[in-house]
Amino acid sequence: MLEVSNLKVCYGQSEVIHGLDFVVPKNETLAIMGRNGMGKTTLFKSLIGVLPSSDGRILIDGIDVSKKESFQRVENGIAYVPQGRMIFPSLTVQENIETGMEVSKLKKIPDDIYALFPVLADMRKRKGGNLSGGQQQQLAIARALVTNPKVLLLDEPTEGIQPSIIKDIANVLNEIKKLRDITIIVSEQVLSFTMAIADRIIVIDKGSFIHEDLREDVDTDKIKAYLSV
Amino acid sequence: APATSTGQAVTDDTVTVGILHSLTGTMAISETGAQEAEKLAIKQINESGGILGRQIKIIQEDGASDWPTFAEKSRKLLVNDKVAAVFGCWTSASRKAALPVFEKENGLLYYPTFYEGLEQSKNVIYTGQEATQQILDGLNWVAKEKGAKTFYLIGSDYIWPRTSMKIARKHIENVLGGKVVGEEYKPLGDTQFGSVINKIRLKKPDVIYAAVVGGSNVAWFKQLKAAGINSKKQTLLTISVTEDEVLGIGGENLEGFYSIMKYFQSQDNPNNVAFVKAFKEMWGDDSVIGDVTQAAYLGPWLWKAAVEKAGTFDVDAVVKASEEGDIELTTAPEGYVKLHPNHHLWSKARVGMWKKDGQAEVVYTSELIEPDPFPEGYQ
Amino acid sequence: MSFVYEKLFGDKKGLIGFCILAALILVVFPVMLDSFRLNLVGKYLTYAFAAVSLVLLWGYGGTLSLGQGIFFGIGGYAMAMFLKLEASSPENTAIQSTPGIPDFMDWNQITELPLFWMPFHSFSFTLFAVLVVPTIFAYIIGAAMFKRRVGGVYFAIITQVVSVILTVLIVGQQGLTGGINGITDLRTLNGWDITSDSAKTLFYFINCFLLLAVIIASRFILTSKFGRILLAMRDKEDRVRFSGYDVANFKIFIFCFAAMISAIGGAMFTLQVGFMSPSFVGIVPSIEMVIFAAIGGRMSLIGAVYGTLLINFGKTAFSESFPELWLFLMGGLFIAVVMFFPNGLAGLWEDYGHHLTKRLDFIKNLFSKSKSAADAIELKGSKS
Amino acid sequence: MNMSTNTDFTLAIEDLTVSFDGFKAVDNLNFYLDRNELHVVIGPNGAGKTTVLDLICGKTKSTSGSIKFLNKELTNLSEHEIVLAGVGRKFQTPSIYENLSVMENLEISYPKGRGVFGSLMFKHDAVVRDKILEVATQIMLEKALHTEAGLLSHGQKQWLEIGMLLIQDPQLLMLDEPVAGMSVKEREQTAELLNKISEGRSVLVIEHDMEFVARIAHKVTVLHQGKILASGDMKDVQKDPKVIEVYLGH
Amino acid sequence: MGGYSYDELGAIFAMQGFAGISLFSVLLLMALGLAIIFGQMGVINMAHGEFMAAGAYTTYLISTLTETYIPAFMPYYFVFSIAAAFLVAGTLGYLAEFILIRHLYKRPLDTLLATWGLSLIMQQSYRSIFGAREVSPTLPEWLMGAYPATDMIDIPINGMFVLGLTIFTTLAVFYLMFKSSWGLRVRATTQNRVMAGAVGINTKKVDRYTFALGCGIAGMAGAAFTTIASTGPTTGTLYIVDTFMVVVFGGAASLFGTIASAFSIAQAQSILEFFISGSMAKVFTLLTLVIILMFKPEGLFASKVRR
Ligand SMILES: Nc1ncnc2c1ncn2[C@@H]1O[C@H](COP(=O)(O)OP(=O)(O)OP(=O)(O)O)[C@@H](O)[C@H]1O
Ligand SMILES: Nc1ncnc2c1ncn2[C@@H]1O[C@H](COP(=O)(O)OP(=O)(O)OP(=O)(O)O)[C@@H](O)[C@H]1O
Ligand SMILES: NC(N)=O
Ligand SMILES: [Mg+2]
Ligand SMILES: [Mg+2]
Repeated sequence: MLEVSNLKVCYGQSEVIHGLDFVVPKNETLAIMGRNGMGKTTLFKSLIGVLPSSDGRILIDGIDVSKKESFQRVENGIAYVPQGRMIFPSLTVQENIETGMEVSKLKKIPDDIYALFPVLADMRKRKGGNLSGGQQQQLAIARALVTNPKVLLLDEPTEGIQPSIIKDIANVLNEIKKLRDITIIVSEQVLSFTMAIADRIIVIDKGSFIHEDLREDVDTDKIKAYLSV
Repeated sequence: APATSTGQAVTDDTVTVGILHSLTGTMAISETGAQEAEKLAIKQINESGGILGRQIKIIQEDGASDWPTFAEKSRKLLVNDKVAAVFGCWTSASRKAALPVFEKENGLLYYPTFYEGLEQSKNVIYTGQEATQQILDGLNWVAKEKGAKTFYLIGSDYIWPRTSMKIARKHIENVLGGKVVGEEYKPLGDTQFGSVINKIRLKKPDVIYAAVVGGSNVAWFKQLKAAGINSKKQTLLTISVTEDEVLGIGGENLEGFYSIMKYFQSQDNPNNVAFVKAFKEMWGDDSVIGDVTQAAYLGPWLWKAAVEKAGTFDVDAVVKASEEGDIELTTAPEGYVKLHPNHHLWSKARVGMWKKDGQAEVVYTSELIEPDPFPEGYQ
Repeated sequence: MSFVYEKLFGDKKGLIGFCILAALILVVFPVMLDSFRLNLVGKYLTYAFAAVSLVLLWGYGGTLSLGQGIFFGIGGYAMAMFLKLEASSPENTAIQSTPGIPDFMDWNQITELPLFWMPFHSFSFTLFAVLVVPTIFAYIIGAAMFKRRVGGVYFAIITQVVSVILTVLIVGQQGLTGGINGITDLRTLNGWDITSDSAKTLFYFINCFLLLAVIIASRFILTSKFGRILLAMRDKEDRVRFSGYDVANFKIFIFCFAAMISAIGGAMFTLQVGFMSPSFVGIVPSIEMVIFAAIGGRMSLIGAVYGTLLINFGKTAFSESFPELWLFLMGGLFIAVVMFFPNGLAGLWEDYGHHLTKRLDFIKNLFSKSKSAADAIELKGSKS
Repeated sequence: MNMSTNTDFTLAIEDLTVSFDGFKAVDNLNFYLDRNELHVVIGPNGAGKTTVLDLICGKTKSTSGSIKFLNKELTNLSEHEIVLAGVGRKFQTPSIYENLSVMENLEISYPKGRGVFGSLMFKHDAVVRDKILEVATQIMLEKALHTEAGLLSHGQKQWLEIGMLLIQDPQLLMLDEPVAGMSVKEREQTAELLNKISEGRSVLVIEHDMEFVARIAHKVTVLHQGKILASGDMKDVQKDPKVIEVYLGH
Repeated sequence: MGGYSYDELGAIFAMQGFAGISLFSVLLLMALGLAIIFGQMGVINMAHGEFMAAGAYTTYLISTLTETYIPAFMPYYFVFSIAAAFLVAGTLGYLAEFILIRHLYKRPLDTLLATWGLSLIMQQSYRSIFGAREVSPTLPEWLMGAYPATDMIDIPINGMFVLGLTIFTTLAVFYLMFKSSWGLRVRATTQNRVMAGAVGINTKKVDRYTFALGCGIAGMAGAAFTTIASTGPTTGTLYIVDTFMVVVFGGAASLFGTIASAFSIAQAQSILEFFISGSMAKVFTLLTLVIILMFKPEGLFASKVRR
């Protein structure tokens, strides 16, 4: 599980994330929603450690990782699917997935990954950079899943993915949550996808949380209103 | 006290000179010995009372293997430091770059390297041999001793090897009645001689005549050996290997090949024994002395002789004294040298056969040869 | 007025910087230095042409050339050929087997002046050649490479290879070029002794004016839309293409322009130093020119001049004081600048100059308070 | 089924094929686009949509086939010539000059001073300024004119790129997933924008967001494995079982 | 070719083949280290030649020590000195990465300047420690001669030794970079350092060891080259341009390209040199290279990735 307290992030002088506090227990999926430029990506980057946080604590299963390098955070169980894919373009698809297996010590790519993204199996030997946009996005998700994370961060994971696969991804995330002890945090713009996976929804605005709802209580119109201020 | 010339760095008890060699860059390899020898000579002169009662002070500059830097530093030594003489330069290119400065500022340069000739400046004393003094006797010697008729010429691609080869070819064809079966130049610093060696095999020359310089030399000899070409099968005569180069090449790779120089460290005469001893005392037991090093050592002594004859440090007077043809050094390690009015030295040519320990055995010594920087019939 | 001013000097800080540089090289140096040192500075300033050209080509254009020495050399050689012919009058060369041709040709058994040397009897042709030959040469290389979209490190290595080719050719064809010795012993220009102190001083000032003119011309390019396109190309070349620009043409132009200014530097070098040699065409000087630009701050035209001066002063001073160890100091200097001042000297000036302009702004604001609405979206001057 | 070579279409793609090491990403494609038409191309990931745009704008060279734009063959033109002919394209991942300000991004896209000497003499006068301001307002970035483009959020970058195309005023505008990463509200705004700008030119859009597609499309084409699977208006296509099978999901 | 017998021509043909192959192995061995440091990591390491020199000096040092203290070991020391050269140059590389290079990954062109500075410092260190003159280790007898295959064909043993070492090193590098999981980490890191960290790769460690490995291989090359050339403070500068050329011409990120490039440059140079002068052979080889690069702008074996 993930505990974050008083997290602040700055780009140079300007503070973009203003002291966030939140806790996500095991087996919960938290969706973070917000308009463009409100700090979702920034928040994720600081959780995985590619952006330094200027203040605050990040605990994974009680272990403070806020001073650690990102590879150590991954070792402690975070996995990250960045916005904009960021796959390794000149590695083959298979090698791309294998980079995620350095941590989990898996020997072979699990079959269920290829079952979820059949296209990746077909294109195993192709260079990652030659895939189409949506294929790359699928690859990035696969790469994160093979690390066997305790906390999975997904920054707009459905961007550029075809509707049928979005549905599959939603099913898989729900499945994983049932099978493993996992915490999922996802930032999303597509409300339908969010509603399909999230247990709880938080709206972020200008680097602060302004609204929080459990899925059961979500009033879609209200959320929509928050998102279009 | 004798008159001092105005404008020079001369006080009542000191006189300042410059040393200008490459301490850095590719040429430092060759020039280190020269500047060591010059410092030794100056130290010895100072210990024996200096010149005209003055101790010599040295300002050293680094030419950095870069010709324009030689020009810049020459100007600095002459204009800023007003030195009475400069001992320096090694490559012809650096001399050519510095020469106009010496002529403009009326300085005096003692240049130690064997070189291509075709030059005679009022402001330079050439203490090394010009091409004819080095080349002709060597060729005569192999023609006679080894019965050589066919020659393969190989050198680095720049002016000194090319000019030397030009003279060699004329001599081989016109005087010795021999034949040049190949002539080859490799870029400076090149380390691949495989193809050339194959060509040489194909031509089967009686003599390989070589003027490869610097680091290339090492590759050249190691690869010759590796190709199975050694002194048992093949005569090789080079004009560009001295004890300095042997250090890098390794005596085992040169064994039995010949160099033609005017000086070898192994020369057995009292002058040289004393010189070698003093040099090693100053610069360490491991140090070796090559032809240019010895020629550089002559510089300060020749200057001392000329200054004392002129009674002044004034450049014009010193040059004039030098041009009278009667300045000689009986104490020269190479034996005996005399300064010719054309600013070059009378010297002997010697053929040395290299031994495994990196020393050469002198197998031939010529008569004293008159320097002739503009040789008739060889241009 | 303000248009022209912006075009030529950039923002206010640019103008101040320019004036300080002009004052330094035109007044301070000539007053403070003796003729030997002034001539040295003059020599350094000829390298500054190449450094400035690299600011355009590399700093803004994003195209690193490791062969600016090629053009510096061609310019220098063109000038040297003219001066050498003048120095090789039949009277001066009477002792040669063929009087009237350069001495090195005579040593190489050449008996007739080669055809391509002939036009260099004319001074006006020589000036023309200094400017045009390198430009054409750059055009050929540039068109061949940029049209084929050779870029980045590939281009850098190719320029390096070309400079090796040229060096090998010059050294190998010594009968035509003077070989490794270069073309030496140049003494007069149309009968006027260029080795005299007065000639050197005059050349120094000509050199300074040319350098300042080149900086202004470069400023003009950089502040125009062309300059922004250069930056855009460095950032995302493909996008520029898809905005309708023929990217290759822009690169060719800036490469040619850079070649031309480097060549001016080369020609001024020959005039001030009195010889030209293949060691300027080679790789080491070419890399050093890049270092001058980098030390100055690769985005700053004026910084390039200071970078050149600093490194060369350093070289001279270190090597005079520590002839045996000065390379440690030079190496350390490069590393220190890269590590601690990633934006070079210009980075320092950014910080310091900031205070200076603020003060000026304050004074100016006392007099005029109005700020038009149009000002609000007026383009910010580029970063030099 | 060879059509006459001269057509009234803005864009006529005929028998277009491209293969990468034997893999046919676009396979014998025929496709036509009218003036004033806003046409959306959908299809599974890897269907070849982006590749088609790459072919039109000259980024990728076709293996065979022809692309005619206003009766001008594009397949042998270079990228900038295609732009000059009137084609503008937005990339799937926003492609802007991150180190330049929004203003400078737009200025560079302004269709004047595109030659070497033209750009040297280009004057940033009131006309240019007004145009930039106008486009910036359209893309809701008028307050961010002096912001460095790299600092914009993902959605803002998308808009900026659209703005860079608008200022060129192209006859054919091609947008690859323009609303990816945008929030609901922004999608709506973008849809409005697209509806507005499709007047007087042809627009080709690639999108996966069906709501958005429904809102803008005049006509929809479904691409699958480099071939056209279905084509028509949105309602029909959405009901097509083949489309549901390979693309929409059940 | 008038005047020569078939035997002679055949022999020359064979020998010429060896000349080309030995130049090939030299070029490739030089380039392997740089193919990792520059080709994979993107660091423009102008001090690469100096790392080679470090290996050469290590060999010299070990040769001298062996000769003085355990002369009986002389026939064998060379093999150990190659390992030592690898370790010494690798350690120097490790330190250089730690002190210098790691701060510059975001500014790859600055690595050119910093490593140029580094190369000056290293050269001067060699000069201060070993003197300005060239040195040469005493090589074991077995390495130096030629193996007379026929009475006309002599096969240079040092050339074969370098070839063997080159093949071994190339295979090792290939395995390490493309077949091992460590290689996967290296390639991921060099393509996207930030993202590699975010999938759990210790990028700092990878960078440091990769750089050290590249330098170590340079050191091995330096040790091997003592059999064919000399060692001096500026030895490295002789190699650096050719080395970059080989790597770039091959297509920077492709090991196979590096091999092909070394092979074609070597063959062109050695065949041409047989017919025209060394200088002109060099000019033509280089010119051909420029022209080929014009048509293959990203090198012989550019990796084809969609942009
Ligand atoms: N490198 C940077 N330097 C300075 N500011 C930045 C930088 N990157 C992002 N920002 C600013 O930080 C804010 C938050 O950006 P972020 O990318 O986190 O937004 P987001 O919520 O992920 O938006 P989107 O939905 O568009 O992806 C924005 O205002 C952006 O301008
Ligand atoms: N250079 C290339 N080399 C190999 N395969 C390629 C190359 N470019 C594209 N492909 C393949 O061609 C197919 C079509 O790719 P394209 O990017 O056009 O898909 P798309 O329809 O845009 O998909 P998406 O909706 O995911 O963006 C993909 O399977 C991709 O892997
Ligand atoms: N004078 C010489 N050897 O360059
Ligand atoms: Mg985001
Ligand atoms: Mg696509």
